[in-house]
Amino acid sequence: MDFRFNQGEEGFREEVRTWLGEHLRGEYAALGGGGGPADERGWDVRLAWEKELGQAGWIGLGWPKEYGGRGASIVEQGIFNEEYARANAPARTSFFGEGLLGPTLIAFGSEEQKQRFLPGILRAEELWCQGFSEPDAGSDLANVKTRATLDGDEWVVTGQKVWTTLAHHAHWIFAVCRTDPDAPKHKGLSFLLLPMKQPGIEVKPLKQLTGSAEFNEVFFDEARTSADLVVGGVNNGWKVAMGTLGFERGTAFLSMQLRFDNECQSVIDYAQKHDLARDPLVRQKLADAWIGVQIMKYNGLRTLTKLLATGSPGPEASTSKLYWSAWHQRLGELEMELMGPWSEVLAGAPYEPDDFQTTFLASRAETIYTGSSEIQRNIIGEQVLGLPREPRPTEGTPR
Amino acid sequence: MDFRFNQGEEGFREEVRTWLGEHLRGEYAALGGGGGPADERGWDVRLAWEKELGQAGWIGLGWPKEYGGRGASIVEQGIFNEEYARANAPARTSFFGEGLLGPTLIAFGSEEQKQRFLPGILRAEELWCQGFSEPDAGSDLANVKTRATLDGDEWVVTGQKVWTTLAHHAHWIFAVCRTDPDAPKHKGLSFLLLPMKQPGIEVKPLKQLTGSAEFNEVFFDEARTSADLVVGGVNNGWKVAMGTLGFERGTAFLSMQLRFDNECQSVIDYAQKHDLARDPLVRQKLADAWIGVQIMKYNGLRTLTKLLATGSPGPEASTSKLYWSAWHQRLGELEMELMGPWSEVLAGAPYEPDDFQTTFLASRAETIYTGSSEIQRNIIGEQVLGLPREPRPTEGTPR
Amino acid sequence: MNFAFSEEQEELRRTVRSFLEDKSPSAEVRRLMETEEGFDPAVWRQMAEQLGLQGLAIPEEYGGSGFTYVELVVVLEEMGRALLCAPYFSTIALAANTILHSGDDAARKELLPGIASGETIATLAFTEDNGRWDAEGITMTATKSGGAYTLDGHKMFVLDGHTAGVIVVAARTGDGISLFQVAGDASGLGRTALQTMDQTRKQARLEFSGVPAKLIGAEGKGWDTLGRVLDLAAVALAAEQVGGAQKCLDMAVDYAKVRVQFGRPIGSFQAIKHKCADMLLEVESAKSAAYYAGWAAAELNDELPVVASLAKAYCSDAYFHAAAENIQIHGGIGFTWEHDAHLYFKRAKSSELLLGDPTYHRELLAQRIGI
Amino acid sequence: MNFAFSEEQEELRRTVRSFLEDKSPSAEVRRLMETEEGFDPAVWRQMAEQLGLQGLAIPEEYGGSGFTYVELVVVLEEMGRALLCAPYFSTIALAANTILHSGDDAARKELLPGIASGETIATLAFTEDNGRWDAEGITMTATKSGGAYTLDGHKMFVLDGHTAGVIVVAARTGDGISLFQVAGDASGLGRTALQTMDQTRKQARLEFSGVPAKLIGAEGKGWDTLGRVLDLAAVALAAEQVGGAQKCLDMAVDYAKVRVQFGRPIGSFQAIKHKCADMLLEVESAKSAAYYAGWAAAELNDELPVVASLAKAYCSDAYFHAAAENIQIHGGIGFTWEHDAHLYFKRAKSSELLLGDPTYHRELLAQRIGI
Repeated sequence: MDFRFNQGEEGFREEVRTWLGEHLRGEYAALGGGGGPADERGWDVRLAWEKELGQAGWIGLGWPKEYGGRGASIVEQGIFNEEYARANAPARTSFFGEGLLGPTLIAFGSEEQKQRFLPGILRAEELWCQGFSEPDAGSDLANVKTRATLDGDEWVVTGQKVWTTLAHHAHWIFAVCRTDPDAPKHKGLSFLLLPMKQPGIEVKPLKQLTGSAEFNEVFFDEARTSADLVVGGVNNGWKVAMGTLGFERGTAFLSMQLRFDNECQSVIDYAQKHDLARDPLVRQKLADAWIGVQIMKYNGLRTLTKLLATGSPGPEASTSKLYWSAWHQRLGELEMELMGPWSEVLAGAPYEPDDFQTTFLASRAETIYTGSSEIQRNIIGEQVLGLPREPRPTEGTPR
Repeated sequence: MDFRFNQGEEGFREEVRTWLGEHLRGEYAALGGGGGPADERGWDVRLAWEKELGQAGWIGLGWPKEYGGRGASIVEQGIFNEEYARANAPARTSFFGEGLLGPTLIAFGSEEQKQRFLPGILRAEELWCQGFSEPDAGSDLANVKTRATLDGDEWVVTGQKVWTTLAHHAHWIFAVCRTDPDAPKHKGLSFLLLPMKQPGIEVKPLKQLTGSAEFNEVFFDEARTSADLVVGGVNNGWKVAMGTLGFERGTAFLSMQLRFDNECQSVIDYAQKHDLARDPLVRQKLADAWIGVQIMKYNGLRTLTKLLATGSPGPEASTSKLYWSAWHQRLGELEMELMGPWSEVLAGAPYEPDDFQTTFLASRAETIYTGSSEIQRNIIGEQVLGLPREPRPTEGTPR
Repeated sequence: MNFAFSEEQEELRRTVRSFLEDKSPSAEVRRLMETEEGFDPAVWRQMAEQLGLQGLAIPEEYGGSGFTYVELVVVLEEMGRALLCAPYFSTIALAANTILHSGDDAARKELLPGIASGETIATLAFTEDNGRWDAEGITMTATKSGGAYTLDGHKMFVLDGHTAGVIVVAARTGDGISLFQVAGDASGLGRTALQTMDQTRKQARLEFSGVPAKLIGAEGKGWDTLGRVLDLAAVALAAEQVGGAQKCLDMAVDYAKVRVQFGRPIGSFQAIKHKCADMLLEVESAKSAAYYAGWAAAELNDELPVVASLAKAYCSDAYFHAAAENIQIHGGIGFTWEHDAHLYFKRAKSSELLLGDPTYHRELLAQRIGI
Repeated sequence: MNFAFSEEQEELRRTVRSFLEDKSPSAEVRRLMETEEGFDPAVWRQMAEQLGLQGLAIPEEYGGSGFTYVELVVVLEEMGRALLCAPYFSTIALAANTILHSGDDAARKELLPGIASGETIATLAFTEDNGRWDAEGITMTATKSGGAYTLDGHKMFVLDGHTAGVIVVAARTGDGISLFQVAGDASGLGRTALQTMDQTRKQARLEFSGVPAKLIGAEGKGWDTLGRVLDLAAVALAAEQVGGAQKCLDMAVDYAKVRVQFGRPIGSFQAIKHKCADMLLEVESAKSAAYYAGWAAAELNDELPVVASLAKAYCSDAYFHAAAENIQIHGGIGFTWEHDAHLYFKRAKSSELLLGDPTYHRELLAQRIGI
């Protein structure tokens, strides 16, 4: 047990810091760490920055060298994310390509698919979005209804996806589609790659309670893609998609923890600045929030260690989403409590919440998306603790 | 909407008060309101007191006059309970006879059964206990395994009951037994009356985490009772037992609320006496506890009004058990917090918790017995809100 | 002993509910919340003329119909349920109550008939930048010169302050806190509508510079009135909260019955079912608290200060919890702008903080019961 | 960067667990908790002689084996899991730590070897009737006369105070708080065992009247030592709590898999399954906190005060919650005396209050991180 990093790791950290110090300047630095998916301000600058990252080899950090990655260790990836967050560098635009599709192709894709798509991700020239959720398949991926049928050498796709982040900017979408309607629910799915810029695809922003549109709806009306752009084989999409969801965990938690740490500190600062931190009740809540974010860090480090040692995260990793989403919701409520009546006043019209207000509002979605807290508890109960499943009318596995 | 009582009701209250003032003296008064089912101190005095109550016509207050009751209104029953609790009169010994078996016999019993058993209850000469729960049928009454078979003009009963309050003092037990093992689960049950003092019945106290034995186990080994002592017909026990459980609610909630109110006040007194009530955190918790017990009262008064107007309690009644058991548990935890390290020190050996410690410990059972909080939430969800039931392998209805 | 609404009160509820279903459906709420005024003057007129809602609890001698606070609780509950966008709370629960309890009969005669008839929109300007709801929070000053008063300073978070025709202002003179009447279009008065997170209840910032004002009640005795008004307003707000909370529960239960996941309605899963059961418990308890407080307000009895804080604290928590759970139970659709869940969620939060948050009211209650 | 126990540490855990399964099964816990001494001297000896547990983290120069606090965390976690009835926490986490960090090498040489060998049972007499764990709570006085000190007054809630051979006492002299060494059988010392709700950890009341005492460390510098010892003891207690919490989770999950109600194992119902999932989240988080704190204690680094309070606050809540849920999941059988669930429940509560409750430690943490 030792929480110090070794010399090689410290060297890597220095390399990251130096590069960021040299390159994160001017309009890049001015952008700050903000820029959610719905934030259109500075989008072109973020794209340019992402290409700089790609040129310097920071995209695909953990990918194998043979596919153009750097083969960095998990600790190094963690260090990179940590330093990136600490430097308040711009929000990444290539998350879905680098974090989800890339690893999926490396694991399940054909050699042609790898050659065709990995370089575009590494150079930040092709952006991806993810087409899994549907209106009737929120937590129940096996219930996907979007249909794909083969028409000569092309798939023809009709249906609808929701909660698709970045769809309006993406060049490509990876989507789970039903290719065999007669097979049992999760046996008739395929994992397809479709170009976004075509007449058969329409993207509509989905406005959230924050007033902005972090997500989109994507409508497919006889959208087309080449017959060979199915990953992992026809009707094998369930397995491929489960693999993708596995990659979703990754090592991003350390930078996420750092972001939460910063936010917690800004709450403490706010309380002190407004002379609220002397109130014993407020002190309890601040201490509780701070404890929560520290434990998030400790949990993350334990997961990292398990990943290093065994290649798979320990039980505490499966609780991560459940934990941070609840913590962040409580923090949002504390922020409102501290602001008191000022919490009602927006920064501007028509509907412009500030950082605290945004956390309060947006955090309601966090216990829902990518597997609601209820689904997380099912997964933990069944897959970690081995408790018996419920009698289920369908065979779908919860996401 | 009016929370004053009318003249007749105030007159009745005066009558109760006067009677209690005249009779609750000497060793009766010395007993105080204590005396849980496991408290053997003063048992004979409590029995004598109960007979005084019976002589004065206070037992069976709400029973119809034709069966020897007073036909008192629900408001009058509420007033009696309230004044009884306020006077700190001894804990009642005839609860199961007066509150559960009596109404069950009046609703389902034969004329002979009524003639035979109701007078003994009204005179406090025959005490009853309830044999529903079994080790394998905690929340699932349909799973009762205690067998009763007819042998000539007698039932022969073999099996086991648990959580049987007062079994060691009771003269009779009313028990749900399986009389047709081949019928569907809840169709093969009968509601039998058995004399307790017989060789085939053994009572073992069940020691609780408080160190005392509020409950018993009752073992039947070829216990016998007369063939005609089945209530509501052979194999009709499920319906009768559900009726009994319905009577369990009754109007006791007002006196219960008063008891909780007293306890809440004693917590506030403790905090003030020990100079803890100036702590803002403690003040919040005391106020919260106080709000909780007041709302219990308001909820109770709404239920009473609904009962008066419609003959059945409103939706807030079904939440009563869920509410008070959780409230009381929180109060117990607050009591420990206020006592700090003193909460560890028992009043005496071998294991003698004081009132606060007893609440803290015994309240853990309150969210479990007579339908756990989980079962209560099912009932509320399904029967009040009309939410769909789960697919169930068995047909049992939750208690 | 009778803890139920009378048949007439239930009839009033049905009438108001039906009116609001007609006049304040979701589309109308959404249209009005995007406007700066935040209400529809035509509907406001109909409320007064067709239903007599503004004058409901105003005594007949001042142009009202003299019903009690219990009837007001019924109306406010329905308004909270419908998320009605209108200056009813500010005009009735704040301004009319202040005028009524000011002891100033001239002011009553001058102002209440206009309120009762629906002509006058009014509000109470109490809070300032410090956001406090206690006497110490009032720092604005009034200056007497000759027989006339002028006001200088600012008020913040004033409900419907930018649209009210009459503003009752709490300010300090040498004698202490006093109440003043100011016209909405008075010279020297600057009014700025605030952009608020909850768009269904409007707030404004008011800047006073030498604004002429008329004293209401006795100088320096304003807190006697305001103390009572804050209790009455807390009861009114609790009633609104109960209506909103019940609506959230209804939405959640309805959705849980029809939304199918994993081949079953989600309401058949205990995770959802038990959430709904807990919501029911809290909503029913909130009703008990708000109704009981309504009776105490109608009686103006000694219990009022305690039960007002009790109801405000409990109903605030219950509403926020119900509104948050409603979003969670709806899943993805629940946090979209197009679904109404967020409107209730935001209203629950703004109501929770209005008149002091639950922590504040629990402390107040502790003081009031002698802890 | 490595947040895992080494293979040697895991081996130590297996050894201790196996030893305790053998020596501290439920029947043995129940036998010992009914005795006044509350431990088995033979087992205590075996712990020292066979496993070297008492000397584990005592430096070799004082007769120990010089392992770190991380190893101690492993041992304490297993003891918490087994509900071991023994004066280990008082002797090691309180007394040995105090002596070790007192700066008094003579005292170390005199006392630590006896502790390491298992001969000496020791404790720290800190709290008094006021129950406080801060410096202000210490009011007992020591009087110096010639070169000798005598103690007068009382100490309360002293862990194993009635069985300890050596008692380290915190008392005040003119210079401030100082530490003293007193023999368990010293003249003038009255010791009364307390009947406690949690019977698995014994407490005593100590009455001092002119008890001869020997100064440990410098006079008036006792708090420097005690501050550190309280942090170290908090880490030790957090480790115990983690062990108990994990055991409660294990019991609950095992039972939920086999107990059938309504024709299904109760663990298949979401109400139970989700409780268990939440328990896992808290137990795993508690482990992360306690282990990290163990490392900080081993390093004696600047983080120690903060993470000690963090771990004590979090692990206290997690243990109590797990112990309470364990009873609830067990249903009727869970609140019987014969089932072990209540033993953990009571231990969870006594541990929660020992060294200051979570509220106290959150406040301490707020101060320590500069809020």
